[in-house]
Amino acid sequence: MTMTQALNLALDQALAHDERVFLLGEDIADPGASGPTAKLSTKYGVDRVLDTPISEAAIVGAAIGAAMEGFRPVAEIMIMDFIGIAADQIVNHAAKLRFMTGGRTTAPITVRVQVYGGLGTGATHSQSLEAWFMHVPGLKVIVPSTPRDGKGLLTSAIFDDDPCIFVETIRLRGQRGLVPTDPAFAIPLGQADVKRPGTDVTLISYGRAVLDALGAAATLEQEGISAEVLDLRTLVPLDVEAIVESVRRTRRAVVVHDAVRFAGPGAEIASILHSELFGVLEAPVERLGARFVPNPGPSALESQVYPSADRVIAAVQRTLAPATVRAGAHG
Amino acid sequence: MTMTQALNLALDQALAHDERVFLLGEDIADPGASGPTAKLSTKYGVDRVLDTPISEAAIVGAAIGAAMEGFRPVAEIMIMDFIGIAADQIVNHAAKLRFMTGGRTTAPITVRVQVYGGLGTGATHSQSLEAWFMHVPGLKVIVPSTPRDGKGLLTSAIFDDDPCIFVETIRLRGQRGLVPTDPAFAIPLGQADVKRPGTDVTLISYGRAVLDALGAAATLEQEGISAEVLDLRTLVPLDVEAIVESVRRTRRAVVVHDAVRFAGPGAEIASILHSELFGVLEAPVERLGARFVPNPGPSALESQVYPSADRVIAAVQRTLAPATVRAGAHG
Amino acid sequence: MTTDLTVDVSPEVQRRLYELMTLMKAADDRLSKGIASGELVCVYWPSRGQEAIAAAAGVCLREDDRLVTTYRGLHDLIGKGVPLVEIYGEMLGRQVGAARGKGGTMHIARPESGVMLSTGIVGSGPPVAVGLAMAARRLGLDRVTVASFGDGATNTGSFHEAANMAALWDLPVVLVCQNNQYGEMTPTEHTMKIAHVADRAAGYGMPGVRVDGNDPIALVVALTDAVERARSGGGPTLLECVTFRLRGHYFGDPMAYMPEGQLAAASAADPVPRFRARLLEAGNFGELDLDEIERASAAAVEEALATVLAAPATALDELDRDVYADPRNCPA
Amino acid sequence: MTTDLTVDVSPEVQRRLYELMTLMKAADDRLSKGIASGELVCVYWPSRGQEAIAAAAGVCLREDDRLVTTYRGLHDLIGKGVPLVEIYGEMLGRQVGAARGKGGTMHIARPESGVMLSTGIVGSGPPVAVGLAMAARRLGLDRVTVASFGDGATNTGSFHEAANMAALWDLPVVLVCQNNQYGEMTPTEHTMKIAHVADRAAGYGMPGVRVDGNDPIALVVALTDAVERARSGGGPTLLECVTFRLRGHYFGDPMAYMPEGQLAAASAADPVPRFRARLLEAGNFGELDLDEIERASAAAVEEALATVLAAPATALDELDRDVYADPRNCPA
Ligand SMILES: Cc1ncc(C[n+]2csc(CCOP(=O)(O)OP(=O)(O)O)c2C)c(N)n1
Ligand SMILES: Cc1ncc(C[n+]2csc(CCOP(=O)(O)OP(=O)(O)O)c2C)c(N)n1
Ligand SMILES: [Mg+2]
Ligand SMILES: [Mg+2]
Repeated sequence: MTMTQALNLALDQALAHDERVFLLGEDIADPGASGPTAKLSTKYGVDRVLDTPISEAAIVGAAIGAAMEGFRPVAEIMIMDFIGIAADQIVNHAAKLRFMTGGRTTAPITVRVQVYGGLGTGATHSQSLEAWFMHVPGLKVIVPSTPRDGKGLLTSAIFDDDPCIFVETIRLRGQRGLVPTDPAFAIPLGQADVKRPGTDVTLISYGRAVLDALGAAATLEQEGISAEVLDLRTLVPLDVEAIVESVRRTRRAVVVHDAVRFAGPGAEIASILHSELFGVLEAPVERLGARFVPNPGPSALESQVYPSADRVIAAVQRTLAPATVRAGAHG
Repeated sequence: MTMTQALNLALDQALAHDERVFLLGEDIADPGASGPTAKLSTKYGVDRVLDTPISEAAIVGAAIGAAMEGFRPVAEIMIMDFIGIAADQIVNHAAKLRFMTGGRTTAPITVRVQVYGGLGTGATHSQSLEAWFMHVPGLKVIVPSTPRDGKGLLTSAIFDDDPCIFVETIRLRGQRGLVPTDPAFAIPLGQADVKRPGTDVTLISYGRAVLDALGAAATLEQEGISAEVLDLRTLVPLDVEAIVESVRRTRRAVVVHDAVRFAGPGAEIASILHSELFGVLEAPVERLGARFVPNPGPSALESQVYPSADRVIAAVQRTLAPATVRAGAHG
Repeated sequence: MTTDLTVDVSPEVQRRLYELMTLMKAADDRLSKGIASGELVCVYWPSRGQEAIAAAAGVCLREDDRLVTTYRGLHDLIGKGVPLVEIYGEMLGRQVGAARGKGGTMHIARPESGVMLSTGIVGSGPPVAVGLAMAARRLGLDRVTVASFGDGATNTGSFHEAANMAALWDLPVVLVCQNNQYGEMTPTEHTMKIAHVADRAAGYGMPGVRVDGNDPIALVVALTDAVERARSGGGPTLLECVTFRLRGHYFGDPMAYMPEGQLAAASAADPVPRFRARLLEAGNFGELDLDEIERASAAAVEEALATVLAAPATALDELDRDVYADPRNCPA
Repeated sequence: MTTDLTVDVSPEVQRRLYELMTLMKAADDRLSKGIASGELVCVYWPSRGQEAIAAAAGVCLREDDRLVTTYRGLHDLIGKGVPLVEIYGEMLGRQVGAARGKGGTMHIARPESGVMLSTGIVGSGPPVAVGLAMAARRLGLDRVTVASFGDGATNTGSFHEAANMAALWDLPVVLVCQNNQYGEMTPTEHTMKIAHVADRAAGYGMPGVRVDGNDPIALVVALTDAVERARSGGGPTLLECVTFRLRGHYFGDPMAYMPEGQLAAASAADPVPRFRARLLEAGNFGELDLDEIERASAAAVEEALATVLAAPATALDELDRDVYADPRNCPA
């Protein structure tokens, strides 16, 4: 099934099996709904799949209030660029309530957001802001790359006792893959997944960029280079053990994501690797991410912004180059 | 003069010398004002130092609108924790307008924010969120540590043609230092400052944590260890050249800031250093930042959250330990 | 609205109101004295002068009704039944605090008393109240959720979004605006053009009611009406309660920004002595009755404070607890 | 409000309104045809059906008056005098676009025409309009700023904060709500309890006026009034213009969410043919005059499109430009 169908399945099963689950967001109910929430209001009623006003702060605030009372609300922020509007509720309430009240209140909400990058919708409908939420203690941050992971991780997020930011990627909507339909199927948060084993270099990624990593690995194989593709799946919790284990073997790593490179998730991962594997790495960890520009409208320009399999391959080659060559390249 | 006086001087001179400058924010006008804006509405009138409703989104939006018409608004978001409310305007308008309109409109605003950490005001009045804004192309991010830098950098921020996030730190309010009173005195953005020269290790810092670095350096000197303290002053632009130059000499580095360590500014800096100085570093770059917890209320707990001179010293010692010892310590 | 003490509320309710108001006042007085002398160390945003509102809520709400309040919540918390030990304990960083002292003054919650949130982010409570009310409806419970906030909060976008949702969905919410005529150091008339916060209600399609926030009887009447409407499915009400902050914004506020005479006038309208005088006038209670209530309130406060001061400080290991329910693989 | 064509506006204004409306309609029609056939590739949120509002603004505003609009801004931009080449050029990613094609459909600005912002963030325009109006006052100019937005936008916190500020400071702002009865796929009555957006004005202390958004004459009358009030220091107005989106939310929207018959009824009230019929009835213009105006509009659109299609695509090096005024030491 497609990613959209997998996410729909996760929501459908959660609604079916647990009365505590309900969905709220803009244009998520039928007949207007078209994404992962389509058909669910018809099946479960508009009481459980609620269209809301355009009020991102109150959508998340309301989810928090209901979660405090034992519900498992799944709030949608249509496009991740709008999450600033809800950021206060996420950061100052959802993330901190458990701590601030000594566990007396908690906010086990799931906030689904969609990244629109790659659609030509320009700078305010394209951002990948997961780094913001990694930096806020109390939140969990999830970004699936396959339909199977989408289903398994969304199920875990909804039933996780901590607030989760669940990042969907519009360019993955049509991705297909096998998905277990057993309602119990869930993927634990905090476990990275080896999407392709390898021995010469580790490509560390999550979300859409996993496709770039896999594409690069396929090409590199033909050149005799064996690249392992590690899909983080969740940024918080972060499977440091898996990351370090892989790179300890391969001694080379490229981190690649669609988020802006500067001060992005890759910075944390590279720092961890350099620290944990100092003296073990054969080359500095390469980091790829979006260029440090607002997203342009035209696709000819937009495609220059994001990583690609080719850029991953070039980065791998930098990690493989003899130190002398590299020194020249890096100035 | 104190940091507060220095910031007040920068605002005062900007108001005096340029009609385009005006200030807006909550409780910034006399008789209620107590921080860097005190006395300014009395001197320049409430037309130029405006109290606003509690409306962070509209405060920044209004500043943007006025900036488009050629003004140099200085907006205050009282405490940085509230910046989520204004994040949409900052991220989706201020940061991107120049690019999105091909330079036809620009938003040269300054957003002054205050970090309240250390006052015992708890988790929602204490955060240092500068990493968020480093990650957004189009913004500049400034964090002074001394009154002189405060005056010089705030003056530059106000007259810079790009939108600036200017982070003030409540715990630095009373810091004293010499400040040139010449209105022309300004410190260019993007130039790190060696606050103390040294040869054995570089302590890279900004804002309040510079005091920890300086404190550590003083103690370390008695132990015969010469620590250089590099104050970044601005995170964007970032003086990579100065950072790399210093650490190329000392071959050891500790990055220290009050922002949460995980996915914080230090991750970017450490990554740059590891990449630029691969094979040159004697030890992995140490990163210190706030612990990954919401800020607690009681000061006995809160003081455990932040870096301190002692923690810097311990980190320096880790960078100086023989590799064998270090391996043991890091597991 | 003019109220008639004898018609509108029973003597039991009159007594309860006075008990609550004097308890709130005593709790504030004692804390203020302690902070001023250096005996007690904490941050505090005093509710002194706003007791009538919280006392009225105290008598109009059921224990299972929900309350969302703010940093300026001492009176609200007491009204809703949070034990003083938990409040003082939290403010002073002791293990007996509502959150074992780790959350601090601004973040006190106690679900057993229906207090689900105290927030330090102005305007951010009403959206959470919307969610609490949605939950009550889903649970099939006839609970009402009160969101308590200031005049300044009604200028925030969050207030607007939440008010609109509450009205749209006819949620069992009462939006209680404690209009104390200032937001920090800025008078309300400098932050909104309208004279009456209650006029904001029309924009959402809910009733807006303005009431003397220093008159507990008028408040009980207005709140009873709003609570009943909410409870019976009639949707939310915006209730503007006009009052004054007698100690300024934060404890120690020199209030130099207040115009000459304003504080004196407000003090003359102090709801606590005013209510005492009115009770005496109405004749159900004598001086001795009311003195006894005041003494009991003061004693309860002293006892709570003694318990708190005898309790251990918040344990250092609280830093490691409650960040996540499941912290595996989370950063530390 | 009933309007009288002959009394309320001069024949010159009638002509200008029809010219603008037909130009807006032609620009939408041509774009729609091109996207549908695959000839043109861009994202587009059609303004078809809302022309009367933008045309009225076109005749009521001065060139130096300011406009803030949204993604659904084709008609507004034309009304305010942005050359079609710059609009199409931006939508289609050409060097002749307002931002040399790099900003895209949602972000068109042209200060020379007073268009300072098009935004894709619902509700975020009004705060910027507040700032533009503050600037006008500071500059001593009697410019008016119009913020144009949808019904759904009035549910956002940003709208509320901005409306409150505009009223508080009596700013020269006109808040033009184009109530097209939907926000994306959700009917307006599912997102607010009030029937009239104009009723929100009372909560800010500004006049709220509801007008037929398909009647250009009524709009001119109402806008003239609001603009004059703003220009003369009388402060802002919330003007609700009731209209309909004839092509749905985005281009290609199947509109399956609309109840049976709604679109047909709305099409019957299409402001462009309706205004044509009215002009004919009033007698200042004959069929041939109006045909000629339509032909000229269509020709202007074709000419602009041809210019755009002949222009070079946005240069790749635009990616490196305009991120900062001073990019020294900034990341790349
Ligand atoms: C979003 C936000 N902005 C600013 C502040 C700082 N602040 C704390 S209290 C306050 C005034 C609030 O006024 P009001 O809502 O009338 O409540 P009161 O304090 O008068 O009870 C302000 C501006 C804050 N805590 N949150
Ligand atoms: C803050 C924000 N939330 C959600 C969206 C997605 N969105 C785009 S248009 C739209 C509907 C807006 O409705 P309305 O304000 O009535 O304007 P209309 O499109 O009808 O002209 C929504 C929800 C957005 N762009 N910005
Ligand atoms: Mg107040
Ligand atoms: Mg609409």
